[in-house]
Amino acid sequence: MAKFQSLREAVAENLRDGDIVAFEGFTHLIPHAAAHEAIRQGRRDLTLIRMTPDVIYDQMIGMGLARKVVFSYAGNPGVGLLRRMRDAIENGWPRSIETVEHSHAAMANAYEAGAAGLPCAVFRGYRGAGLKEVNPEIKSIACPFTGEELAAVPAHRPDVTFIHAQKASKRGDVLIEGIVGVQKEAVLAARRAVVTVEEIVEDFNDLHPNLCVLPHWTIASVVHVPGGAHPSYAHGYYDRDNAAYLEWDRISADRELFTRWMKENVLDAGPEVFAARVKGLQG
Amino acid sequence: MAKFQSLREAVAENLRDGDIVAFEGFTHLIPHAAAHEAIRQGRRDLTLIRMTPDVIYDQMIGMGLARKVVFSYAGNPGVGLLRRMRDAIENGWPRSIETVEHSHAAMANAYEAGAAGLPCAVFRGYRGAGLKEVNPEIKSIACPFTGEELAAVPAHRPDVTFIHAQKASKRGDVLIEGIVGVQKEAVLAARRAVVTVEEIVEDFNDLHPNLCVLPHWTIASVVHVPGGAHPSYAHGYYDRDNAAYLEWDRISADRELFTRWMKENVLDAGPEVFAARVKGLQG
Amino acid sequence: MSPSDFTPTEMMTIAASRALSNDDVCFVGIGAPSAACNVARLTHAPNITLIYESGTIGTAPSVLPLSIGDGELCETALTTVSVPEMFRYWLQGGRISVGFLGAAQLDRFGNINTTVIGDYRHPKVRLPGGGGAPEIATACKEVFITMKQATRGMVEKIDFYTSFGHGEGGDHRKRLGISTKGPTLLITDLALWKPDPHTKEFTVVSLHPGVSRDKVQDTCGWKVRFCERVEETPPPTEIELSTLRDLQARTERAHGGAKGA
Amino acid sequence: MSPSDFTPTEMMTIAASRALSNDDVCFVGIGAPSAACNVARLTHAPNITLIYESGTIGTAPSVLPLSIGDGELCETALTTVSVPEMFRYWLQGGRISVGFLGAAQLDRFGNINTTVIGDYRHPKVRLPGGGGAPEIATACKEVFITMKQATRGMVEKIDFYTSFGHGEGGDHRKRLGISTKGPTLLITDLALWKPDPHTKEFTVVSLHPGVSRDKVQDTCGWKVRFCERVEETPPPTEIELSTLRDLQARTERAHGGAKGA
Repeated sequence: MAKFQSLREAVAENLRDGDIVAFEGFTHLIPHAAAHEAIRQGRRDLTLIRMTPDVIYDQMIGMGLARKVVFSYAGNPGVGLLRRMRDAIENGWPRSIETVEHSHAAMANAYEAGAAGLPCAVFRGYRGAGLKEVNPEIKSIACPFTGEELAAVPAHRPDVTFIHAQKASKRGDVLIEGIVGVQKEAVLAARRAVVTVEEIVEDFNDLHPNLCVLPHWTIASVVHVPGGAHPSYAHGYYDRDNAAYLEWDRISADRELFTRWMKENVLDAGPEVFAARVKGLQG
Repeated sequence: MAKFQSLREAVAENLRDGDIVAFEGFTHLIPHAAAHEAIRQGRRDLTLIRMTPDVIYDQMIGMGLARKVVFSYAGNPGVGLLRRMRDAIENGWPRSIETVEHSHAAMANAYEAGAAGLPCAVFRGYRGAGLKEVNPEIKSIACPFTGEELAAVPAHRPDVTFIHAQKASKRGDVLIEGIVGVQKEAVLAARRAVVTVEEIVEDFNDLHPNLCVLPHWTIASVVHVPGGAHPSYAHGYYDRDNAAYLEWDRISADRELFTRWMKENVLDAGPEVFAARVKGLQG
Repeated sequence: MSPSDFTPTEMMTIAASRALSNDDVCFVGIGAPSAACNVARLTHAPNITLIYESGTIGTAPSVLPLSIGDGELCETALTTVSVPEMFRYWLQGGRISVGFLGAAQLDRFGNINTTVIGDYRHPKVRLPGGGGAPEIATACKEVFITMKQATRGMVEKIDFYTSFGHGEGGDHRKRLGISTKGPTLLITDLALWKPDPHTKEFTVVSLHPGVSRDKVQDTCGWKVRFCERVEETPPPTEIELSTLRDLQARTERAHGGAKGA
Repeated sequence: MSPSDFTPTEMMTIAASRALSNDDVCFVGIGAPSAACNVARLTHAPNITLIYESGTIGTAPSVLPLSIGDGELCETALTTVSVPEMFRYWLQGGRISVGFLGAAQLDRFGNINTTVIGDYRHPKVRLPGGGGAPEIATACKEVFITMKQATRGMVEKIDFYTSFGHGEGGDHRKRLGISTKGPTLLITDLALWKPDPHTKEFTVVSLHPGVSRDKVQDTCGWKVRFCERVEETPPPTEIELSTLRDLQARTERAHGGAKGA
């Protein structure tokens, strides 16, 4: 049953050192505010799962929160590489991290299998691909009817998943609209789920019946954080802040500049700053 | 690319003797008009796939179209048994039929696997269930990570799927709303798909982005048949005609009465009669 | 009407409704008494989540549905998902606390047959089949069974294992790797039954008002066991009875004579 | 501006757009030139279906997206599905006719590396990785590859098999049980390449206007084969060029300096 909490409470109660955690969002509704709170609370030895680790995982890795990253595409969307993640992989700064690399199809299927309560995902994938050789978590399984070799990967079962969504009802039900990505699966696959939302509305009585809705009893905590996806966007609320993504390429290129930026904009800030950051971006 | 055709043309072009065919609809949007056209065209030796064979399969079986039925629940919804299907199974009238019986979970997963282009579906099912012993198409597969035994069934890959939907756009895209059942999966799993619709609208430009929509290039034929789901219902158009379901229990109880009813209401009728049948049922 | 006059079926439905709580996520499968689930929702468990396998999550119908896919289930639901999603994410995903099953044939260990009477290949009677039951029986955290007592229904040996209860009893579920509790409650028109903690055989724990042990035995095909202290089921309250009767009256008006499932 | 002055990159994008038709269902993966796909849509293929792996089906953006999940892709799409559905029903389901891939490293058989430069465990450069490419390369009916020629990109041997093209050539795909065609076209800023029917090695079939064979060889890390009758790529037409330039101008205005993906 969803609790309505402050972001500090929600992260403190649901994210522990050593947890396997997913902060999901496929280029849209990326939970920046929640990731920043995790950084402020200084969690350690996290295993970070994400199809597209982008700026937030670059920040968490650069601040030394991560022990391991499970991913399928590590880029700054539309801009380039993730320089903090590269620095950790190539030079072990601020600490070395383990990586488990998959394809998007494998990651999406692994979340789907987790949501479906299965131990593994079965799909047609990795044929001729090099990841099979370097990732021992990629196995194969034979169709008992045709004999076809299919790929199998372990289901994702995060200890906790963080997502950002447009709306919650007063009961704690959550609505995700637009590019819904893997968020529903990431929430249902997790033991605990924390959702930051743009808005809390009275009820969902007038919604179309077939939208992407998560019932309150699938969610541990709902937090009202307007602008919480900045600099990514929230369909219906504000646009992507592209300048911030371009700026990140510059900030993340230098360890000291990165460290200074994180202190000013994350460690010494709070969730309340996000609302102001999206002011100019409302459509 | 979807063609707009008459129901006669659509059935003649897409349904052949001996085909594996699914007329899907989970208590809602059941394609009665399409099934009646198949009966009028006298197709033979069909393998009928359906989670819930109800009145339409009772009618097709009673008229001798079916060689085999693949199903998970054979009842007249809210009323009782399927008397024509029982007569075929218990007494071989008008011909004996083969049955392949699954659980709902297996059937839903088999459609999902068909839509996903997989040879089989893998799920946690049939544990301790008797169907495992009588249906050789139920096998098991071991998770390569945990060793857990999971159930496996062949994917459904119908030659053709028939569904009824609320709307098509002039381009042939199809919208299904409300209880969407397994129709999207049944269409995507099939080689060919025929969709009867209540209404043809100019375009889908104003739809919410996350609805259940099938692009025109996944559909062979779109047919405008108002009332085509009667006596089942079409969310937003007309209610279920419960009296007709109760009446079916009486009609189907007697071979001669059944045969007479089918001649009057199906063989000697056409798709145009359906519009009138739902007149009194519009909300 | 006064609560003193109620039918055994009404007692059964109301007793079943009492077993459900506000926090339950209840999977109302085909043949299951959605009457009981909706009486619970309309009385002591207003926040109960009712899920029908047609894909409707958190539904609140004003009348009893005729089928598990009636339009009102969707119109009053929080959301409606596809049937594959329902079975994969919600049932198999372990989200359901209580699965409610009915039975044509039931044995003392809560194994259910709704498939055939007689031999599977040459059935005396071909019943509708299992629908969602095989996986409801193993994926829900626990299973409640409800049926009217009759010797042809409550039998020594069922003709077909449509869904698995406690199998041969004892730890049979565990031996099959099934981690859920399985049948924890049987609600009939005469009594409440719970599985013996060890043998897992259904044992009468409470007799409905005015029901004798002989009556229970006469309508059951196996030798009935009674627990040490058999209680008497409290009779329906005014509110329970009027809620049920109003619901059924609304249903009759809406569906013209049909009782609803 | 006149069509006579155009950049090699513009020629590459326009040549790629010409390879797409109205009936194509095109999967525009990360790093793929959605510029080419959208120029095709805005010129000779108005009914082409563009799918981005973020779940947007039948999208028609007025400006080039910065990421494969920009809001406008959803706003202009016929429908937007979840990412698991995109990869299961639409890509794996065999619904995509053309998959468009870019490459950091490419070999003569259309095998692509976008994962690492150097050793996987101790990379010289850690690249973003494959994203959707491993399955795009095997599930789409055919694959088009586009990249600017450079000896460090078009190499004798790639450091990592991010996605499989024709492997070691010949029937290597068939030997792995892959039934799709794989790479059928390579569009660079200098030429059009097609796999040899037998060896499956990419062979130059057309040189862009003003490009010499030496130029092609000088910018390619393997010994280039030219087909018997090498054609000259028709230069961009007025309409192709103005469509591309207008699209890029709109994109710059919309995204403030960013080029778009």
